[in-house]
Amino acid sequence: MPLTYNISPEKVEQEKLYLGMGLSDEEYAKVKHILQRRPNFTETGIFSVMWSEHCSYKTSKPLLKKFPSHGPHVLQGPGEGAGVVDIGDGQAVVFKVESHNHPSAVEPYQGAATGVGGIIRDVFSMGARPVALMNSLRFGNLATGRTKYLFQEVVHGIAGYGNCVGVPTVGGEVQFDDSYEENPLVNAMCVGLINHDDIQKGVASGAGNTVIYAGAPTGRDGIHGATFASDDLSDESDADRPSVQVGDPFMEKLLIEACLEVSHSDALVGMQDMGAAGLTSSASEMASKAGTGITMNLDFVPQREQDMNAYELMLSESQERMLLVVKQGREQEIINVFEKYGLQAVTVGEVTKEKSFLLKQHGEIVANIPVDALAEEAPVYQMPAKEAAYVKAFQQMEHAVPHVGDHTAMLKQLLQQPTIASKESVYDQYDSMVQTNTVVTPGSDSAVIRIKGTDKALAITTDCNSRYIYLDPKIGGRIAVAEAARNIVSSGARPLGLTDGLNFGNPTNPEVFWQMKQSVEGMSEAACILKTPVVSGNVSLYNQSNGRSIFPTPVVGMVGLIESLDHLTPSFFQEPGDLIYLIGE
Amino acid sequence: MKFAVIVFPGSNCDRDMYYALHDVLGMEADLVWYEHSNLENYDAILLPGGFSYGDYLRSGAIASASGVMQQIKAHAEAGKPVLGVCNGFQILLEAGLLPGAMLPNKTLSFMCHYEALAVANHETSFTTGFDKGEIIHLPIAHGDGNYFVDDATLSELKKSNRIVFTYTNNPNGSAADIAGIINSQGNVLGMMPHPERAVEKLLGSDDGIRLFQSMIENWRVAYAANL
Amino acid sequence: MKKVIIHIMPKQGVLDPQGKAIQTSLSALGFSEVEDIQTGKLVELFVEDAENIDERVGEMCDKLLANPVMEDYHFAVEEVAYT
Amino acid sequence: MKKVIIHIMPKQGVLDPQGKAIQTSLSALGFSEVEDIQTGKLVELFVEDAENIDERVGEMCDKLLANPVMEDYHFAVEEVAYT
Ligand SMILES: Nc1ncnc2c1ncn2[C@@H]1O[C@H](COP(=O)(O)OP(=O)(O)O)[C@@H](O)[C@H]1O
Repeated sequence: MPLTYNISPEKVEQEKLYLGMGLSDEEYAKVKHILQRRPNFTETGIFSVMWSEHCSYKTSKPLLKKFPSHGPHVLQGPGEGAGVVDIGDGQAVVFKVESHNHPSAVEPYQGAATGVGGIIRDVFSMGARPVALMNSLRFGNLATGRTKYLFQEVVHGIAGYGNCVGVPTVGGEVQFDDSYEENPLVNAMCVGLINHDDIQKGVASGAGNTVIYAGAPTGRDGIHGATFASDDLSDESDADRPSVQVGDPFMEKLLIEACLEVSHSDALVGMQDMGAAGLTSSASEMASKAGTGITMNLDFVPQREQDMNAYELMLSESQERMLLVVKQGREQEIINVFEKYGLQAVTVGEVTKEKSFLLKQHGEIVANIPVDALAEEAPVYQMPAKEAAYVKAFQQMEHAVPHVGDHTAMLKQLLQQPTIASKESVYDQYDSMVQTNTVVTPGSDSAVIRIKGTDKALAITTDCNSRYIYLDPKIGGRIAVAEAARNIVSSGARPLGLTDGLNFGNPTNPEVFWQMKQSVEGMSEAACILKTPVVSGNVSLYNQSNGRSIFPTPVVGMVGLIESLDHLTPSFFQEPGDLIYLIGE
Repeated sequence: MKFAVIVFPGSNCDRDMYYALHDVLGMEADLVWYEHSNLENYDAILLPGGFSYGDYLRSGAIASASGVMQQIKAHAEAGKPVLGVCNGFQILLEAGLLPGAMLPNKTLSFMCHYEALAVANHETSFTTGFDKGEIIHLPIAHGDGNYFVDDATLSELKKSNRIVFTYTNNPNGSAADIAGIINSQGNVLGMMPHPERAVEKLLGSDDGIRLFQSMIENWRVAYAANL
Repeated sequence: MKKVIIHIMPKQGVLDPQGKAIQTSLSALGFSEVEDIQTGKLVELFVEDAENIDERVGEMCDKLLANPVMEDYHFAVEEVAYT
Repeated sequence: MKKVIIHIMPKQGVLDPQGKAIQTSLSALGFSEVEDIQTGKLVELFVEDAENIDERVGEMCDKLLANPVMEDYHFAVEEVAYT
């Protein structure tokens, strides 16, 4: 790692070092305008991660606005760690999907594992107990050695992490297509349960309150992960390798228990996990949401490696870390809870009335940025969209009617397609039963988990047939939502809401942006009609390699409520002699 | 009868065990954090499944070296029941309360599904509720469940009828299809399958209930005899 | 400061399924010259200087680091500079 | 016949949660002299004699045995009697 202290603000500007961090010339000029001076190296890094697609949604924001996100039972829409939907009796369900595509392409085991860890933290940082995990995976042609390796390691990584933390992995989907050859997709979804009274938000309110850092110490891992996730995958990603984050599910399990214990305390003001862009995004977002500022002394941040500079500390993506805001004077009771679980929790700063993001290290100010400049004032781009040329070509084709001679042989052949074949070898590796709520285990249309102490249950599914979306993104988007809703309904549940993982190629390509726009429109239409508001989601762009985009893959995760266990409907034939009906067109 | 469910850092079937005993069977039970615990007032100790200490080094190894094991050993020596399930079994092996060791599954992958088990010994205080040779269905969920033991100890286990459960379709490579064994005194049982996950038909099986009922029933009989 | 390098290997006669799997993969990759493989664990300790270091490390292995039912261990002690 | 002893360790800066957990446990057992721990993997290969053995083992490590993203390796070759 470079000794960034030696790099002056002038040098950052003259040598355009900001470009390498992901800021464009215009964005750099905007930063200079906001600060009324040149940003130093650390500040440039902070802006670059906060203004990356991953944190700011700068190209996708205009599209995401189209999603219906309100409804009578929506308690929390997009914007917090995860969405929250009322399920009656003072309880609510919390859920979100998250992608970890690029890290999984570089190091599939750890990439997938830390993806699971991250989405679990999003859910328990709301104060909810994680009760189920799902995942949606895409790989290239299973005949190649590289795909086999990625597939095996991703599944091992999901199992390694999810099994250890004791949250059942109850379902998901796996599909194979050449378009994912170099760029597999790893989307994970977590569902949590919470009482309305316990809902926590990631806010840093109350000037004078204390900022506490809890969990694993910070190392040099994953630095620039957020900008890396927003870049093309190329052979250069080999050079990013030492920055691979390693997950520690054991620590995560302790963090879950400690954070849930702390979330019942009235000393806690707000809590957020340190995900992409680590300490930078968690601290600045918590302040920005509360309309406050934050001052932190980086000397107090627990550190795993020696001589870490401010840039590294602020951009590190070390896993299993949480940021808490606690009422002034009540710090010790919170710290005690973490210490019971053998976890480190230390005061690193305080909430200020002045809305600035002020960082000190070794007695000096190392960054001083207006908080709102990082979150709310991030640039937003209206990208040009153009109908993809291939669509025209497809539309002009004749309908092809397949000729099937031997139906048995054809059926056998179909069942051998990796995308269609049984996924038992995958889900057998997941502990799908821990917590003893799993009524319908993987292998059905949707998974069902009962809610202890009630007669209710939740149905959960993830769906996305990306081939349909490729062929017609708008209709394909509708189909993805409708399929999810059908899977929910067929288990005896009423759909409550959905979360989405938008995985696309490079949005600066007008044809890709068109795919995004059309599929979001299609999904929105279906979500409106089916009254399944979008309460959370995630965007992963630049999924391409060797110049070729992946199939557009907006994964839909849906949750439904089964109001009585009597309504439970299994999805397999029950007894010989039962009649089979085909309903629909 | 009062049960202690020991919670190690990383245990994750502790609440399930508690739920089975307290909510389903209506027994008195406590979740007992491993540190600063006092186990004197408990009649039975349950070591739940999970990944104590992340299963780092070897499954169950670090937990087996923790201070609370002294109390558990004393409890076992006093003849009181100890049940270790999955990671709890691994801890009992590592602590030397049961013979043998666990290797990775022969598939080298974690596996989670129902297995059919034969009750090989229905005369222990944990299994009197089962019929002789009865086939029961319990879930397994483990990565290191491939039971290893040297030949001499294995024949000793066989001879003294200490193999309590066997797999009918050995999934993990365990020696002699072993799924659960008991100590020579007959009060410490270790098993890989999860009886606490099979206490309601809704979840697939309630065969596990009879294991806990056997423990309760036999404790009552012994208690009454000592009055 | 001493660095202790501990080798922990499965005992003779204990199955090493991972070793077998690796051998199969190596042979599929064309490394057929490999006749046998054993996999084990490596633990490196950085320990303060002390007289009885061998004895102490032996105790650590017996009490925690190795499982006598299935593993053998041996170790070497090296001098290292404090970093 | 040669025996090749391969040490595979996490790269500098890569988190080794296992090492930390073991250190905490050793210290609870009274072995507080241990300042740091790193855990890794040990692979022992028994290989037919050949000229280019170092090169071949290097290839095996790069292709399969070590994960170049996160691990470093080194190895030593010993002469052994065929058993
Ligand atoms: N990655 C995965 N993780 C867990 N379960 C999975 C995964 N992939 C597939 N499954 C399970 O396998 C079953 C079949 O999956 P899939 O072939 O995608 O079928 P479908 O078309 O019905 O969604 C589903 O019940 C699903 O939950």
